[in-house]
Order: sequence, then C-alpha cells, then structure tokens
Amino acid sequence: TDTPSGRVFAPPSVRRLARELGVDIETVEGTGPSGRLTEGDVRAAAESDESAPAGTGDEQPTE
Amino acid sequence: MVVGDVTTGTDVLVIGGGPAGYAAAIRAGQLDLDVTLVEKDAYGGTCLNHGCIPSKALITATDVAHEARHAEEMGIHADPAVDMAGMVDWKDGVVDQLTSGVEKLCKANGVSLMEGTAKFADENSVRVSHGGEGQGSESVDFEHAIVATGSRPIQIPGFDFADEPVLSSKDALSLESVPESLVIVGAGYIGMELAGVYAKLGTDVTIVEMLDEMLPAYPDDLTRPVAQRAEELGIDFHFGYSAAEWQDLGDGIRVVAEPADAVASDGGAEAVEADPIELDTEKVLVAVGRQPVSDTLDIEAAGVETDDRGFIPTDDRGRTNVDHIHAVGDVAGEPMLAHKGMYEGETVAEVIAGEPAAIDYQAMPAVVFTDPEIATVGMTEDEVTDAGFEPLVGKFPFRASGRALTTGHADGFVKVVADEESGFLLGASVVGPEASELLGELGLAVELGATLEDVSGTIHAHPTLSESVMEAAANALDQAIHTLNR
Amino acid sequence: MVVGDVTTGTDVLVIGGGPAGYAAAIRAGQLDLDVTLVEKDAYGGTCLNHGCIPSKALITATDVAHEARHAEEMGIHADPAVDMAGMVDWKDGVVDQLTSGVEKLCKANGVSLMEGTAKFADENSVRVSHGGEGQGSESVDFEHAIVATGSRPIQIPGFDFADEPVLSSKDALSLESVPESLVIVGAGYIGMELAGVYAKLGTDVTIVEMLDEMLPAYPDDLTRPVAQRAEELGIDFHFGYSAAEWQDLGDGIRVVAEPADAVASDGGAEAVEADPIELDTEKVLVAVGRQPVSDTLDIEAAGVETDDRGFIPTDDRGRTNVDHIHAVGDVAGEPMLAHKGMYEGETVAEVIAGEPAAIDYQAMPAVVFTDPEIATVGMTEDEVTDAGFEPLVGKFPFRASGRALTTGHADGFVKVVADEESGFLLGASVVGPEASELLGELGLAVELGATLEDVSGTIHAHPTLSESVMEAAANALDQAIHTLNR
Ligand SMILES: Cc1cc2nc3c(=O)[nH]c(=O)nc-3n(C[C@H](O)[C@H](O)[C@H](O)COP(=O)(O)OP(=O)(O)OC[C@H]3O[C@@H](n4cnc5c(N)ncnc54)[C@H](O)[C@@H]3O)c2cc1C
Ligand SMILES: Cc1cc2nc3c(=O)[nH]c(=O)nc-3n(C[C@H](O)[C@H](O)[C@H](O)COP(=O)(O)OP(=O)(O)OC[C@H]3O[C@@H](n4cnc5c(N)ncnc54)[C@H](O)[C@@H]3O)c2cc1C
Repeated sequence: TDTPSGRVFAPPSVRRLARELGVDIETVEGTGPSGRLTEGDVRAAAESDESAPAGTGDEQPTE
Repeated sequence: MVVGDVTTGTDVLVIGGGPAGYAAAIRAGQLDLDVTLVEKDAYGGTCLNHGCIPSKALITATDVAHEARHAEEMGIHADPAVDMAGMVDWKDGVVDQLTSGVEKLCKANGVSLMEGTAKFADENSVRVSHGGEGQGSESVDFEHAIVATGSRPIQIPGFDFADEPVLSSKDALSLESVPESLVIVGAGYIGMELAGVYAKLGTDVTIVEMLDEMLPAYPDDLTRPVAQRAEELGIDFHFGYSAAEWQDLGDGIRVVAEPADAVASDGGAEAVEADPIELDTEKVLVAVGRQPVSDTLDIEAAGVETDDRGFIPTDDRGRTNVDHIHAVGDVAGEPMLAHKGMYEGETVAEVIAGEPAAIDYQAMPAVVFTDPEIATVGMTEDEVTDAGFEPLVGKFPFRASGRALTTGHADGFVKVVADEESGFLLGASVVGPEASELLGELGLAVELGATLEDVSGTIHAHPTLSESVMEAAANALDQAIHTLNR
Repeated sequence: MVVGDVTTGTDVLVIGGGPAGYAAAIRAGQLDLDVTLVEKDAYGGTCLNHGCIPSKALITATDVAHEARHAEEMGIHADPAVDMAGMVDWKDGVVDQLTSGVEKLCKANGVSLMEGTAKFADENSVRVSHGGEGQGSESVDFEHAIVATGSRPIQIPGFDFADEPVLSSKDALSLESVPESLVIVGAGYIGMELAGVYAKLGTDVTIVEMLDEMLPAYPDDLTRPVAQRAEELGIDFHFGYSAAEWQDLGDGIRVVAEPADAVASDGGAEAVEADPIELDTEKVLVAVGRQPVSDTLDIEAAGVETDDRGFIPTDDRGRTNVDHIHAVGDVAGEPMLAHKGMYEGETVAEVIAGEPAAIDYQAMPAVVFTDPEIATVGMTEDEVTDAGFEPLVGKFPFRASGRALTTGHADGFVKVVADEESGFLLGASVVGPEASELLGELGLAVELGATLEDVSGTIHAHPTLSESVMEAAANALDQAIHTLNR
C-alpha cells in the first residue's frame, strides 16, 4: 500500500484469496514481516465493510 | 456433442499444442471443462520440437564432451569424438519421449485431440482442415477459444530458409554433420546459445550483430563472463553490421554484411563509414528474432484485434478484445518464453472455469543457456529505482563459493536487489554455474515477498551453489561470511 | 589488552577454525566484538581440508570423466585417462584457495588469529600451546568462549588409521594412485560418497555394513536410485557384517568381517548363523562415523559438561551449562554438518553481541552427494503425522522433466509434504540430478511457511529441474501439468 510503486507484497496464495473474496489488496494494511500481506489480513478485510462491499465477491469475467 | 456430421462442438477450443496451448488444455480438462486441442504439426510446439528442449539437449551433450576435453587441470585427459548424427538421434529420442508424453497427458486429463489447421470462420467457430490431400475439413463450434499459435523465426531479406545453406534455429538443431564454419546472424539468446554449441563442436563460428553488443537485453555485468568465454571458444564477433545477402561460392558461401544504419547513424560505433564485410562460410544461421503466428488463422473473422507487430493484446485474464476468445503464449506478446506461455495457459483455463485466477505475478524468470548461464527474475536495479524504491544491492561472486571451485566453474556472481526500507527482495540476477537452477529459489523469494533477512537467515546446505543466494542477501545486509561486505 | 607478556585477553575466544568456529569469529568481528580465533591445525577445519570440499572436488572431477566415458548414447565417444596425483593436486589447490580465503576473511573482519592448541585452565582462561618444539605457550583470558573443536573419525578395534593400508576418510581424499580394490567399512554418507568416487575411477569397491541397508538415515524411496546406480557401478555390498580385523598378505591385505550381532540377534537378516567373510583388497577405508572432539581440551577445568557420547549440550542460544561458554558445530551435537555449524556459529556471535538471535530454524537441509544426490529438508512424512498434521504429499518424477531428459539423468523425484488443512509446506526430499541445488528453494519454502499454492503458483523457468519443485507442489493439489495426478 505504502510502497512507492503501489506494489503490494503478498504471496500468490494470498493474492488469489483476495480475488476470491473480492478484496482490493491495495487497500489492505499488511501485518506480516515488513508489512507483507497475510491470509489473515485479507480475511479480516473481507469481513470489514469498506474493503469488501457486499456482493463484489465475484471477480469473474463477464461472459 | 456432434452437430451434423462435419460440425463438432466444444466448450473450450485451444488452437495450438505448444506449451501455452497444451497447458491450457490440460488444466481445462482438470477443471472438467469439455476441451478440444487442435494442432497442425506436432504436440509440444516450438518448445519441445524445435526450441527449448532440443537446444538444451545439444548444449548439455556438447558440454559433456567439452568439459572432459578441458579437464587436464583436474587430472583428466580425454579427447572425445562427437558423432553429430548420433547426438541428433539422441536429441530426437528425448523430444519424442516428451511429445508423446504431452499427448498422453492431454488424453489422461480428458482433452480431445484434433489434428489439423484451424482458421476462424466467425466468433464462435473455426474450420479445421486436416493435413494431407483429400483429408477434408470440419467445423468446430466453441463457447471459448484459446489462441496459442505461437511464433515463427523472422526471415530477413536476402536469406531464405528454403535455401540449403541458410539455416533457421530449427535447422541448426538437426544438422547431420558438424559444419566447418558457421556465420550466425544475431547475437540474441538463440544465436548465442547455438554459437556455444557449434564452437564446442569445433565449428569456426562468426557472429554478425546489428547492435553494438551481444545479448542486448541484458546489462554488461551479466554478459561479461559470457563474452569472455566466447572469446576463449574462438567465436568472432562483428558488431554494428547487418547481413545483406549471401553468394554461392560452389565450395561454400559468402555472407555479405553492411554497416548497420542504426549504429552508423548514432555516430558512435566502429562501423561508421566502414566497408561491407565478406565472410566465407559453410552455412549461415539467421537468428534475429521471432514473430507471432497471428496472420494465418483468419483471426479477423472472429473480430480479434492484433497490434502492429502482430501480437494479440490481452488483459489480465488473458482475454482479447473479444471477451470469450483468449490468447496465450508467444502470440500474446513478450516475453516469448515457454514458462510464460504455460502460466498464461493454466491461468486462462482457470478463468474460463470461473476460478479466481488472474495473470498476476511478481517474478518472471528468464534464462539464457550460454556458457556460463545468465538468469534473471523480477526487477533490475534501474527498474527498482524507477519504481520509486531505494535499491539495496547484495552480490556474491562464485569465486568465493567452495562448491563453485570444486566444479571448476567459478566465473560470475549472484546479485540481489531489494527495497532498502522494507528489505523486500525485488529482483535478482545470476551469471555462472547452474544459474538456471538457482533462479528457482530467487523467483520464489521475489514472488513471496521475502525479505533479505528471510533469505539470509535460511540455512542452505554446504557445499552448494545455492549458498551464494544466501550470501548475496547477507552481503546486502553487510553480513556475508564468505565475501567482504562494503 | 595485553596483560603481562604471556597473557593475552580477548572478549570472545573461539576455539577451532572450522566452519562453525570461523563463522562465529567473522560474525563476532562484524559486530565489533574483540575476537580471537585459535586453531591448532588448518583454517577451515575438517570441512575445507578433509571433508566437504575435497570430497565434492573428487566427486565432481571423477564425474566429468565418468560422464564422458558413458555418453555413447549422446553420440560422444571418449576414453578419459585419470591421473590421480594430478586430480589430488588440483583438489589441494582448491582447498588452499579456500583456506587462505578464510584466513583473509577473518582478518578483514577484525578477527585476531592465533595458531596453537587451546586447553581450558579455568572458566575464564585457556592455555594455548604453539606447535613445534620450544615455541612455548601463552595464556588467554576471555569473557566469552565459543568451543568449535569439531569431530574426528571413529576408529574401530582391529583397524588403526596409523597403519598404511587402513584409510580414514581424510586419507582416502589424498591417495596418490587409484587402488585396484578397496573395502569400505560403513555405508553411511561418507562411505557411499567415496565408494562412488573410487568405483568411477575403476577401483573394485566392496562395502561392509553392519546394518541391513545403505544410508540407514534415509527412507527406501530415496536410497533406491542410489542402490541401483551403485549396482551399475559394480559396487558389492555385504550387509549385516562388521569388520573385525585385517591381515597382511604381503601383496595386499585380507579384511575379515563377522556377522553383526545387531542384525543376527533380531533373527531377520541374511547374516544369521553365517560364517565370517574374507575380503582380499589393496586398502580398507573405515568410515563408520565421527565423534566430537571434547576430550582433548580440558573442558572439565572450565566446568563444562559433556554427554555420554562426548557432545557438549547447549540451549537455543548455544550456551553450555556454563553461561558464558558456548559450543557450536559438530562438538555441539547432531546433525554433524557444516552448514549447521556455520548457522550456530553466526547465531552465537550475535547472542554474545546482545542481538535477539536464537538457534531457531524450521528447515535443516541435508545432502548426500552420491550418484544420484539425495537431499532432504524439514519433516519427513512420518514426522508430519507424528506432529499431529494430516500429511498431503506431492511428487514429481524426473523422468517427466524435460530438463532432466536433456541431461541424460532422469532417475529420481522431488517429493513435498504439506499440512493438508493449511497447505503449509513442512518438508521435502529429492533424489536425482542437482538435488543439492534444488534444496535451496525447498528450504526457503519450508522456512518461510510457504503453502503448496505459493510454490505451485510461482513461475519457474523452462526448461529447468526446478520446475519439478513447482510440479511436485502442484501434484499435491491435483494440478500438476506434466505428471498424472492421483
Ligand atoms: C531455438 C529456441 C530455443 C528456445 N529456448 C527456450 C528456452 O530455453 N526457454 C524458454 O522459455 N523458451 C525458449 N524458446 C521459446 C519457446 O520455444 C516459446 O516461447 C514457446 O514455444 C512458446 O509456446 P507457445 O505455446 O506460445 O507457441 P509454440 O510452441 O510456437 O506452439 C504453437 C503451436 O501452434 C501450432 N499452430 C499454429 N497455428 C496453428 C493453427 N492455425 N492451427 C493449429 N495449430 C496451429 C503450431 O504448429 C505449434 O505447434 C526457444 C525458442 C527457440 C526457437
Ligand atoms: C569426508 C567428509 C565429507 C563431508 N562432507 C560434508 C558435506 O558435504 N556437507 C556437510 O555439511 N558436512 C560434511 N562433512 C561434515 C563437516 O566436515 C563437519 O560437519 C564440519 O567440518 C564441522 O565443522 P566444525 O567447525 O564443527 O568442526 P571442524 O571442521 O572439525 O573444525 C574443528 C577445528 O577445530 C580445531 N581444533 C580442535 N581442537 C582444538 C584445540 N584444542 N585448539 C585449537 N584448535 C582445535 C581442529 O583442528 C579443526 O580445525 C563431511 C565430513 C567428512 C569427513
């Protein structure tokens, strides 16, 4: 979030979970080493209103 | 579902059975999609048949002979004889094993295989014409298509691959005898890899390159050990020249190269005002790059757009401008590398199956299998700066690695670049022994968002080259044990 | 601070200049501690002088010759001659380069070097006697001591390393000519590594092992490819026998081995009620294990306790029962591996400097440099179960790896074990080409708490052996592309 380039440091499993839960990882504060995003951070964000507006859990392409 | 006797239907149609296409098809099959893969030529595509695999087979085999021939220092005295036809046979055996493996894996994962050339009829069907006369054609309707038609070598004016002395990379991987001399046009990775193979086989190799350095995609510190080895191998270079034509001399050919405009015009290079050069040789290999195969499948009929170089632009779900038609692999753009294609293929299959997948990676590795190998992943130091980070660099030279010394190969180094503030590893490069394999750990570190401390604090087995990864990270933190910290 | 002319003082005294000791000293120097390293013999210890490095040098060099000799399949015909003295010279050169490097690194990091044998006088001083007659001795006072005296090969009754035909591993790394025949007592990693070297040099190798299998520390699936290669190399095994004595035959020796009680008594092995065997051979190498060097430094004088095997027990800060005396490396216990010693050495230096360091790792790697190599890290499947996790296993055979096939070495596999619920990677093992290097990534993954998805979702360069790591992780998730999922 705070990185100069806006890059978020999170492993693939966490980034995928964020897509699954409809969480925009750029808005989440990481609690891992040096601010790395964890699975817990994403789950917590999904439960809080501002980062996971209801009904946006579906990140699938429109067919 | 068969509609009529000449129309087949499939949920997912994959066009092209190279790494990108077969990975897409296999993953689609695993996800229980109804998937059909059309391939016009050979399963495994360029990579398995005329690219990655055959080139690495020849590189490794020639190295076995070369190593033994140059091991006097180690007390080993050998004068290996290489039977080129035998080597190529062995290489073909490896390729066959892998391509038949791909076919089996496709079937085992429920992929329907169809041989033939696909052309779009409209945005929901292709016409597949089967090879050979009178074998006819059929229509295939699809819900989703994945275009994975790959790339082909670029031809340059004056050099026609149909002419016997003019080799494409594909031809150069299947010669029956070792040429006495070889001119290679292009000092990119394919040209440089093959230059090493033939120089080690005893061919007199001369490289003509338009730009003023080899492997222009890579920084100087990485190419320097390769340039030095090339010199030891007796490879000659003519930078700043472009090959113009060839002449038949009866007993061999003459390649004529002109000073390259690109270089001459900036006034700085050796070639300014220079005369053309004439290089007498047995064969000439043209390896100046590859272009996407998007012009032979009537893609306009489906309304899919290509860019001015012929690549098919896609978004982070691998979708073209037509939502249900995806493109993956070489045809979808740079970097034209097999693993990039496989990753895209798998991802797109997941996207089609409705999984939360996206083309979303931090770490794209690339390897040049020269001697020594060059391997890079993530950002370069400059990219780190451009992205607004403060770069923190760590380096470990292989001459300080016990393992490297025990192999007789201690050129090169491991270099890591991190963000100074957070310590996150952003990129890494390696030139030296097993660079290609060391990249595995470095890629994982960048992808996971590992910090320098994570890498330097992980115990690495002794004696291994992989300790150099740990030491490079430690060096950035002024904590390396086996090299001086600045 | 020099107290009088025969007493020196130092904040940190390191006894022993092997990997554990020199790593401790260098890190202590980096942390601005006043540090003195005492070494009685050669910097670099066992590892650099008589262990890791010379063994790997001979393994790699003999492989260069062996590979070339057996590459007909690849179209390469060679009959390399090996000049053993030349090979040993080269190996000695590698060792010299590294040991003098260690000396330089110590100095550059501010470590005071002292040559001599240290013995504790009390819990705050040692007496260091300098080698050679009349060179005297001196007292060194210390605030903290780090014992890093390493280990030595175990002798067995009837076999005295002082006798010329009886070799220790150290002797076996410096022979002047290739023995015609060699009996090796012990099929542990040192015996098996050297068996490979000599078998490839043409020696007739016979192994006598008390237990009923080779490399008893490793599970069968990992040793099977090694057993098979050993058979191809013509190595003979006698399991369930222990070497009892040797007789001089004038022209060679006879080694007598008796059925091993351990095996005979459980009633299950071939050796029950068997007669002794007699093996006529040129030399015998005894490689039955190593024991800590804790009995020659008057450690009792400092009040430091050892266990019944002679190891010095330590806590997670590397402290012995005497708080300001630490022990690291082989003398501090299993696993007796160089990287474990270096890690402990560095950690203890940090502890002494007041850093928040501890001996606290998830992933301890181990490598056996046999043909093919075996490499393990983290937990085994059984350990995962015992720890209360539900193991989820993924495997990828090298015969499905394109890169492995292009090297002609496709035996073995990569295996990963994860916790089924969380997906966290808990351990991994590899047997096959470059197993030692692939371990780098696997170790990082376990240490960082990476999940199967993280590893399988990281792009790996094609074609590399490291793709097998990714595929093994994917296989556990039923998502491997290049091997069948269960
Ligand atoms: C000499 C050489 C060495 C290389 N070495 C490496 C390396 O070490 N590592 C690496 O990552 N990359 C390497 N590459 C690049 C690599 O081969 C490509 O990136 C890779 O093959 C791209 O995969 P793809 O599936 O996109 O396309 P391709 O492998 O090109 O496959 C495309 C397939 O589509 C088929 N096809 C095309 N049009 C149609 C149609 N209309 N109907 C049906 N089928 C069709 C073709 O027959 C082909 O089989 C190398 C390339 C060369 C030439
Ligand atoms: C053939 C062989 C192959 C091996 N291969 C590997 C391998 O591939 N990988 C691996 O990890 N490990 C390997 N090992 C094991 C490895 O060598 C040891 O684990 C490692 O050397 C232990 O390091 P250390 O510093 O604890 O002790 P050592 O290396 O044994 O060093 C101890 C030092 O202390 C000195 N010393 C002892 N007493 C005194 C005293 N009183 N005063 C002053 N100095 C003293 C000794 O002279 C010696 O230099 C191998 C061992 C052998 C024998």
